[in-house]
Amino acid sequence: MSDDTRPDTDPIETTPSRRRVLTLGAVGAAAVVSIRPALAQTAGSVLNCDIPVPDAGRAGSFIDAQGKIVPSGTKGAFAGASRPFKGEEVRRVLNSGGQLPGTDSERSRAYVNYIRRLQRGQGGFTCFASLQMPRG
Amino acid sequence: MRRLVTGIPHTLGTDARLLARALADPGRVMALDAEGWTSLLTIARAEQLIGTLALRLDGLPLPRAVEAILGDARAAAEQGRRAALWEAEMARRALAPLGCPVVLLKGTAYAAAGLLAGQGRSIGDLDILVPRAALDRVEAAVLGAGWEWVKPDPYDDAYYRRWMHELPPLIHRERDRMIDVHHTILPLTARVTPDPAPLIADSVPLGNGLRTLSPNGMIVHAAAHLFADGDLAGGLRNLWDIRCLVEEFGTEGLAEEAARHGLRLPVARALRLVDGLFAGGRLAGSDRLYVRRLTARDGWGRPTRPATRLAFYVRSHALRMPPAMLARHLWTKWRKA
Amino acid sequence: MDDAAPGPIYRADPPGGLVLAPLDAFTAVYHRRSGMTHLLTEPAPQILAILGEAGLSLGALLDRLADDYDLADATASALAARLDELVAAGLVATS
Amino acid sequence: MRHAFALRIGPIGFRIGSDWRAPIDQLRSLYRDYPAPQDGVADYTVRLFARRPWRRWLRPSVEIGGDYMLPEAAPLPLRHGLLAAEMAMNLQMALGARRHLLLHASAVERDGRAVLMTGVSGAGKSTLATLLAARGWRFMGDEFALLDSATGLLHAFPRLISLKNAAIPAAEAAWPDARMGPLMAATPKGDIRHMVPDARAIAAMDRPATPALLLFPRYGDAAAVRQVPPAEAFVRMTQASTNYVALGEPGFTAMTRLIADVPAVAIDYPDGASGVAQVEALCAAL
Repeated sequence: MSDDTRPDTDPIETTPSRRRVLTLGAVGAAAVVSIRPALAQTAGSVLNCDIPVPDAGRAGSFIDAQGKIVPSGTKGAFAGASRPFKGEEVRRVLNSGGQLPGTDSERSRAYVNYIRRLQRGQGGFTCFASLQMPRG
Repeated sequence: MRRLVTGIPHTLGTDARLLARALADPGRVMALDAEGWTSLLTIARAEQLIGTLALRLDGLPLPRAVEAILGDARAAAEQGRRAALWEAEMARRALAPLGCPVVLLKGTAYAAAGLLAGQGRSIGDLDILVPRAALDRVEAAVLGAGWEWVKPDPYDDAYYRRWMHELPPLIHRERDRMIDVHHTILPLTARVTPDPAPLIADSVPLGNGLRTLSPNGMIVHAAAHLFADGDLAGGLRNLWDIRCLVEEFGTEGLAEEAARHGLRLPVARALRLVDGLFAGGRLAGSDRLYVRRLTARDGWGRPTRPATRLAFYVRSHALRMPPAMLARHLWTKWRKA
Repeated sequence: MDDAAPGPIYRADPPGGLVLAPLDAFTAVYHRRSGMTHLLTEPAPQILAILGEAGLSLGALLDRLADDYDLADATASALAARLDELVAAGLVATS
Repeated sequence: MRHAFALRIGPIGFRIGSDWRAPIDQLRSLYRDYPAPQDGVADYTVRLFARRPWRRWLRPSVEIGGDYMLPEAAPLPLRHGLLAAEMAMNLQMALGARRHLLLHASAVERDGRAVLMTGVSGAGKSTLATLLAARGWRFMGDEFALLDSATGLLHAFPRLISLKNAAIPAAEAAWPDARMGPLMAATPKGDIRHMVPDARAIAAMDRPATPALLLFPRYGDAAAVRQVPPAEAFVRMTQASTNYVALGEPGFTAMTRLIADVPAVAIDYPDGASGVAQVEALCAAL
């Protein structure tokens, strides 16, 4: 450390008048939040869209409870959905819970986990992204 | 308002030739009426050349509505350029510790080098070329810097690694931008397999730690990309790139460079098509088919000439793979679709 | 990146590279080079201001901050975590 | 294309082409009081088309296309063709707009000052805007508001009002003279009926206004008012904008100026009348 060049050396001065207190922060607390593109709330007005589970490129694969794609027949995983879900159906489940149509709660949870993990370039991603919106 | 082709003077054409001529000879747009302008702008958007058109027409006295639309396109192109160069910079930061050459390709390279071909050009993914020997380290570095695989699919992955000229596509988890890491410029399955080593050896430093191909290398790559790496979708933009590169650098030594990579014919054809579409040159034989395909777009932005399009689609796959593998590939894709 | 000496030099864009709009506890920052917007809380804006003048090592930056401010928690690990965030966002580069 | 229509809504011109006559006839009728695009050149082209030729007649299915498209857009049956056209026009705006900062918000104006209302679907921004319009406010739009980054002014975008489910009979009762589109039952978004904005909204659509209040309404709970801190308002508005990131620095300038100049308030309101009273009280106190 450098030599002490602080103007206030009196230990009684606990609230220095000219110097600001700065907290570097606990490790893990974010000081940077980046603004990302949003199709946001406009979804309903611009898009009537489908989310296949899984997407066409991986049809036939199973979805495990975490939403990961696993080989067909994997124990404890679920076969894909027989039809794509409508954006509105997914939106309802994301916002207020409940189940995707034609599924029980565990299967619905697995499918929703899959949908949440969608990345750009995968079928259904744009639709899913368009459903994302801040709550409140 | 039954057919909206009536407002276009015959000299400008009723397909994407309208766009080609406006790009090559901006003064000719002064003859357009409202319907002609609408067609031109729609075709330019569909061919991803609206930003390029906007820069070509900058300064001409235009109808106010057109000026506003092209002003938006110029601003969008500028922001796109900024984002593309930033993506290149972030890749540079990730790869700098490796010390291997990183060569920018296509749109990002044109923009980074300040070339005519980069003016207003829409730029999608970041394409970089690295030495094949460095590929594993490059892969590890980009994965460590926030890029992730787009498709965790074993068939696609094996296919890419075995046959393609690049890593499977990666996307950055924060910035949502894709990067294509090439180790050569054509698929290993293609009939011609250009040698990437001299391309990298001849590459030119940009001064910021990144590189571009040499001028002739860029033209050869653009021609290879136009004819061998796709079904000519978006081909008009690629051909415009070549036209600008040739205008800026000339063609000295180009034939030799093309021959070195086994790409003499595609490069020669590209030059003929540039002359035919953008300089009024006369075309003959199969070149006319190529122009039919490249300009297959109507004033509503719709793709036209489905038979021509299909023929080029099949041809593109046939070029990329031996017949048995093509059948296997199409079969696998079809079964999954 | 190794925290041990000598360690990397951290640099930020010069002052003209950022447009700042203080909001409340957050500051909105437009980063001209990337075209991206970030919301920052302290100490990120203070770090950027110092690193925009000259590149510094982690230790030198900590000293500089201690010169300018009363640090509630002057630990290298806390500062390194902040720098990692700024590096990931592209606001700070290392060399 | 076989059938076509062009119009201007606020500063934005559209050209809509269709393989079928019906959607174009409906658009032509509902938008009859709207002007043509400036200089006859539309900002955006929209296409309503059949994916396969026989789909024009056999279970006709309307694909949505245009200058800007999303790969996962699902087709709609022909009886929902007007909805397809409206969605396609919105999509062009959401993906293509670069002249203004595009805010997914409803807006009303009085004395040159605008109230911007934004929130999730069902928050009631559209209902509040139409109720305020019935009380003498000028309706500027219920879907998108366009903020000019150079001037800070808000431009109107008074497209057809898209009424949903229970809002349909309510609007029919409140505006018996309003011109309505066909009732489209059981669309993916429920029952939909379009209403033409009042004549004053259309006549004044080229007149911008100064933003005066940023409102985040939420329907359902007891009346409450909460000041929204600037950073929260900033983030919510960037998420309510489809082109904030794409605009770059002009977007940043427009957004920070809006947040700095205009108070941001979240309100809960139990019913329309209370909501209107809350908004008017907030405006009176400005």
